[in-house]
Amino acid sequence: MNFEFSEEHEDLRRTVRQFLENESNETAVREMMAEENGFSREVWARLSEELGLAGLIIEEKHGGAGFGMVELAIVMEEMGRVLLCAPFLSSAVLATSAIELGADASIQADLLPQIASGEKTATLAFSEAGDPWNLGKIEMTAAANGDAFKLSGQKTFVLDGRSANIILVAAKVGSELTLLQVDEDAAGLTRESLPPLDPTRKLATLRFDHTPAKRIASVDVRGALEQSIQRTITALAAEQLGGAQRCLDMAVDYAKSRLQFGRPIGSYQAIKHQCADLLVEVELARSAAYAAAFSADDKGADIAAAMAKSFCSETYAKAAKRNIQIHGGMGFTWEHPAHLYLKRAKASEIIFGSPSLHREKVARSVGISAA
Amino acid sequence: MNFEFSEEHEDLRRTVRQFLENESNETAVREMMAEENGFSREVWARLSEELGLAGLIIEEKHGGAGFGMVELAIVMEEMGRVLLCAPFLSSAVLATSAIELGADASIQADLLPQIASGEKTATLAFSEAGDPWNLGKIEMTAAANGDAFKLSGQKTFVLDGRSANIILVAAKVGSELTLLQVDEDAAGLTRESLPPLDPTRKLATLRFDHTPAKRIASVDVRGALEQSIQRTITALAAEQLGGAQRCLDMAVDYAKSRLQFGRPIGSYQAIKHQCADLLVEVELARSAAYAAAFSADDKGADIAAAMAKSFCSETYAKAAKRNIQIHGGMGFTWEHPAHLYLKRAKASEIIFGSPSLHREKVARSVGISAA
Amino acid sequence: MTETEVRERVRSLLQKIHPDDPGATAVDFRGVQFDHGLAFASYPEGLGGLGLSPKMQSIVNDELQQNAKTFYENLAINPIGIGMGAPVLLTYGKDEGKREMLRRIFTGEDIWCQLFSEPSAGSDVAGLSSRAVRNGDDWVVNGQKVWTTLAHVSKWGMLVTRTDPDVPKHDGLSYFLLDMESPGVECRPLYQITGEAEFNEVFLNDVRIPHSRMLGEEGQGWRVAITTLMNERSALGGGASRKGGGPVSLLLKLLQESKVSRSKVEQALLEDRITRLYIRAEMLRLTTLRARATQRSGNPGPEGSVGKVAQSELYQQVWETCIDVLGEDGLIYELGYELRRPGDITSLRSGNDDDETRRLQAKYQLLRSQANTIEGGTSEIMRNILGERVLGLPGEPRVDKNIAWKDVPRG
Amino acid sequence: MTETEVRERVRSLLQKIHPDDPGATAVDFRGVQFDHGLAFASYPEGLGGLGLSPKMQSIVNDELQQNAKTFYENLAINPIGIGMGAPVLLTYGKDEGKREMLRRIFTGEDIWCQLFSEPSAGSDVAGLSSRAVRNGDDWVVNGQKVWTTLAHVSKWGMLVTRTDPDVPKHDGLSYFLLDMESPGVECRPLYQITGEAEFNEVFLNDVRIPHSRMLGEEGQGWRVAITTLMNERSALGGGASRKGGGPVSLLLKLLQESKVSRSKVEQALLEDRITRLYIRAEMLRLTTLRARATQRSGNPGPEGSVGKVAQSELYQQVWETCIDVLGEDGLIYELGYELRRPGDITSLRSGNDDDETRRLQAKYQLLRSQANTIEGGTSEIMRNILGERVLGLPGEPRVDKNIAWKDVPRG
Repeated sequence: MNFEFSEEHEDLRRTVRQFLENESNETAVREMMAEENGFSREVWARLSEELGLAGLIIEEKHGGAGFGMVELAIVMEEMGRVLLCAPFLSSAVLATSAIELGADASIQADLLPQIASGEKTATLAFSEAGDPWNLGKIEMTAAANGDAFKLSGQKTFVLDGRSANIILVAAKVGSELTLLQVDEDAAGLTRESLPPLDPTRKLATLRFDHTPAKRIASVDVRGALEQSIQRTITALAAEQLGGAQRCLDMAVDYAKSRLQFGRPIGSYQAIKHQCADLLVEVELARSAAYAAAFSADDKGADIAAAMAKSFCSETYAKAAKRNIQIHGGMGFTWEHPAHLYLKRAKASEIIFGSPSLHREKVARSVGISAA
Repeated sequence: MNFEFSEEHEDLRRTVRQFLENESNETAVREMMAEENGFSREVWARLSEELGLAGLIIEEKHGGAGFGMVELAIVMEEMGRVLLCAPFLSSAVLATSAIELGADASIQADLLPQIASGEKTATLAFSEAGDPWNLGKIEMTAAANGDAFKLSGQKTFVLDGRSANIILVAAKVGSELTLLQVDEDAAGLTRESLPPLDPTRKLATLRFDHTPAKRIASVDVRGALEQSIQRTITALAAEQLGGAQRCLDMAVDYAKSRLQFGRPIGSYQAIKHQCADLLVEVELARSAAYAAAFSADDKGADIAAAMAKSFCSETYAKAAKRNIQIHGGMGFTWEHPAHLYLKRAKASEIIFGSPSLHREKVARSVGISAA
Repeated sequence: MTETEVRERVRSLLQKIHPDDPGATAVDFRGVQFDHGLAFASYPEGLGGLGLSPKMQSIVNDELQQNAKTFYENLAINPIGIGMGAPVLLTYGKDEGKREMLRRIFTGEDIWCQLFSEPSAGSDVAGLSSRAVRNGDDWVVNGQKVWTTLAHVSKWGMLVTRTDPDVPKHDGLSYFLLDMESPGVECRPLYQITGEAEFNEVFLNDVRIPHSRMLGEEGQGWRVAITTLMNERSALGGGASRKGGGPVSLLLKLLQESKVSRSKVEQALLEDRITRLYIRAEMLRLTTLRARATQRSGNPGPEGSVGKVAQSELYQQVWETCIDVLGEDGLIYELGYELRRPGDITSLRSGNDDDETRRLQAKYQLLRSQANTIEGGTSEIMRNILGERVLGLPGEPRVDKNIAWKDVPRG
Repeated sequence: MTETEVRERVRSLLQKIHPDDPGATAVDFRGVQFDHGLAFASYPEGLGGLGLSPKMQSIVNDELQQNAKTFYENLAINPIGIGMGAPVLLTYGKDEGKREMLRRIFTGEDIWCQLFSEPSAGSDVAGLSSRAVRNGDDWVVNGQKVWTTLAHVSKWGMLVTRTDPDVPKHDGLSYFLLDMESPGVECRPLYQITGEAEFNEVFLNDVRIPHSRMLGEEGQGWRVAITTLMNERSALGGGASRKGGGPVSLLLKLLQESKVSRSKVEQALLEDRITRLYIRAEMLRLTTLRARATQRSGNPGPEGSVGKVAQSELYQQVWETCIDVLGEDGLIYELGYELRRPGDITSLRSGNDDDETRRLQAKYQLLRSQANTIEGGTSEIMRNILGERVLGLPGEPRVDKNIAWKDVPRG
């Protein structure tokens, strides 16, 4: 496997980092996370216009930057580092992929430019209570209504579900899984924010009551949505890596400057070795995240994504906890940002399925357990 | 639960420790472990005559000391500390219990005095290949032969199976599980030593080919044998505790005296905290082992035994490995005794069932998993 | 006095005033309890006690619980005052007013807090940099304290501060009783990971304390403080809960109530993890019992010291496992992060009655328990203590010994 | 020289002498390979090389493997001589005889060993206490070395010993080439946990070494040794095995072959543990690949340093899991503990062909792998290195700096 980032990749990383260090500093994060929709339309616009991030993986013909999973991983890693509050994962990754891979060409031509420009944000509502990450368990059925459809029921854990302008819904038509689009102000649609464990990423429950919907995919989208989720998981793993690395950096910086008993706490093996262990985990997680991104178009990409999600989830949670521990009392105050990383880490671990769920996928694929 | 040892208990411990420090020092252990039968008849005789250990839990009317599980735990802990090479677990615990709990009264009156005096050693052969610790999976059937029986087949992992004078066999007669006795020199009996992972405790495979056997239990012994194994496990947990504590002691002593970079390695947190962690584990294991012993006659004794076996097994293995690590290069030489404890620890972890097997028993009893 | 006589005395107290009587407030009842010498049974007569053996207090409490529905937990009334203030006052307090102060501690009229920790002195409490300078009959104090529970409602603060920066760090400290209503004392809530402020920052600006409020001699503050800290650690070390009690029982219930869809492998993994935690909790409970037994026998072993480190780490794992049992529900945090003083949320800590409370408690504790391995001595410091004081391993080379405090690097 | 030219040169070598030819011994073939400058491609012409970039050697090896069935692994021929002896000789060796020594290293005619470790100097290699005293043109050495692989078959030993005890410990060491056949050199097998003696103790009694055999200057032994040790650590840090290779693949096969009766829970637990190990091994493999990529880019990151600590601990867990897969079979150790030199057993290390070999290998490695976290730098020392050199955390206060070696406490 080739793991080398090109000079262009490094440029992208530098540009994104610089932008985020200005626009998503701690003050901005705290401000955004206190708001119900959890992001600034203005920053989103600049991020789209100046950096082209809203359309990062959208084809150029649809107004995007036309980048692939490696660039996406770089961007997500940087976003994870600073806990950017923005609908990037929902709009620029998950919904974008669903449209690109599942929606009809005319719809793509209509929606993708709006997303790429940053003018509108999109989300995909697919999770239902009970077994939310399993596309096979979707029960919501779209009732035909002439050329149009009507939706009734409930979707939950919808990323940025309250703020999204373009709402895509995965629902069944007969035995087929399809994609439908619902207007923001459609009749019978209620969008309720969920109080999130991770205040830097907003979730909502969407309720539909005979809500008019437009079918936007002529063929079954099960495979397309599975691949969209796989991309999202791969991107999320890179984000987790960025967060974990930041936790390690914070811990190491603190360990160098904090003195107890007359010397830096990082000179004590109890602290030093915790940092060293974390370094090992973060470097392994880096391999996991990069491998998933670099191999996203290869055979076995699903397994690489599953390995990355499970490994990066556990590494991030460990890094976030260790960072708090190394900061001592300061680490569990509200005013110190360490807790924000813990909350992000735990929520990212849960969303799209637990580490053990993803390990089971790996176990089946390499013959550890029966398929 | 009362956890207090009496003055008599402490006396017993002191006496046993003193005896073992002389008779089971490292030189003696290395000498015995190199022998096929793995123990000294002479030391066994003294241990029986001077300390009454061979009959420790045998009733006084049968020539024993009439002690209970608490005293047995004390003795086993001391034996584990020095890796005594002797058929104590097989003869004085497992076979003794099987006879006391399962055999007919006349047989008890015949056999127990011979065991208590140290004149003869006994073992119970119950394990069969496939699922060795499960009494429900015993398939060997005793064929009636007039008043007597004949045995054919194989028992394996028999503790001290090659050296034992009194051989008890668990086999089926019809649907009943029963106990039979086989003479040392019975026709068709072959006893083959297994090369043991733990050279300080010998195992054998016993093959029977139409071997004459005497039935010594008139009723089904399934319950009796289960209780005998439970006692054995409880005793084994105390032995594991003794071994684990000894590993901790060795590690701490070494850490105090070994200097690197001009100071004792125990002054480094990397070593100090490993020792501290081990102390925590050993103290928890102590509670596990003592609780099983103190509650051996109470309801829930089976669960206490299962908890003790699983917890003490893992603690001992961890202690043995840490001890090697703290000793550095010296720790994995043949000449240093650290490896003997690792081998004992691993073998004790496996015999009578893995920690996870015992945890499953606990899980069912407290309602964590369906019964 | 025999156990029977003690029980007899409790019953005569209850004839005089009964806690279940709606007219008798906690202050009323506990005041009379104090006057009967049944507040701190081991203290001298007249100071809330009867000069009995310390374990007689558990007889008193047992008799009270048997004969009344209302039972006041010291932990709820005045945890620091009763747990740490009273013993220090007893040992070092001046005679005048001592009785009245002890009484008001016990009744809860005067809440106490502990002003030890400072931003620059976490594990290294002796590195304190707040300063007291003598001025006539007073000392004038400047500096900042943190992690002070209850400071915002306290009447008295146990203050350790530096009175001499020119001697090694342990030697230049003194111990004061600070009237928290003094001018220059400012309390600010210190919000935590949950949004609650259990603690305060206390700023001291030219605060004057009469010299007569110094406990112990000048420069002996460390010795006085050590007594207090030891009491704190044993308090946090955790009492023995009943078999199958505590967070693990909540975890078991959550598992039994769980409707999360999971594969057989996930279910098996969860069950084994939970069984491990169950066994470990049980071993910890038994270890505490053993510690009590060896303490009774006058031959205390290492069992007590392992409690803090083992329990704090175990509980963190338990709460994390709870979240794994909750599955996707863990994404939602119904309690919210509004910045506030602990109120309803805190009550979750002991609640364990219905599945809704259990869910919320698990989520709250996932966050709150991060502090378990820090407060009252970090796990790193506790392992040093286990290694050095229990196992006798040598200490690290010290760079801060025998030099003036002002010359020790700090930050 | 271009890659094509290098390949061309290898083919011309093979026309002269071919390793598959039954008449050509390893010594014969590798001698000619050396003379062609294809032994150490980066070394100067005449010393086994052609002055090429170091990576050209992998081109040479690739071309050799493509064109012959017989391929001699340096690790099998003369691991220490080729891995560590040759580089040191190249840098510090005197001209006379250097070519011949390098050639005999490469052919395996002279096996080399490393005489660094001593009983009192484990992690602290600079604490060595063996002594060399100058006597005319010779040095007379006394002391004891341990952990010396291959000493019993070696012609040359790389010896680091103390020539001046009155300066701080790093400064008083010198580096010698010791003829292992010298009088006073005594090798004893050092038996390990498995009963095998992979290592030796080497006793030096009044051993004379000509001054001309000193490499580097007097007192510079530490600097010379450091080069050697770095080569050792990177060697032990583990090459990137192929995907799904190594111990984990053995573990997977053992699981698939297992006929042990186990409950569903036990099976699920084992599967998840093995999956974790599989993933971790894969991440480690990828991390090694990343390390190579960043090294190529001339911008090496921390990926390389994590290898040793992560791999040694991973492999220990893998072997332990193998034993758990074997179940009760783990009670039996067919290989026995007879004290002996490594022979058949060692060959198990690479064997992975049939279920019987796998079983035996797992059992052997359960024991042997205990050394993984000790040899070549303990995990504790490796974590110090990661913490200090990679993360830049400060070192511990040192009590052994700037004082004469003889005054440093040791033992």
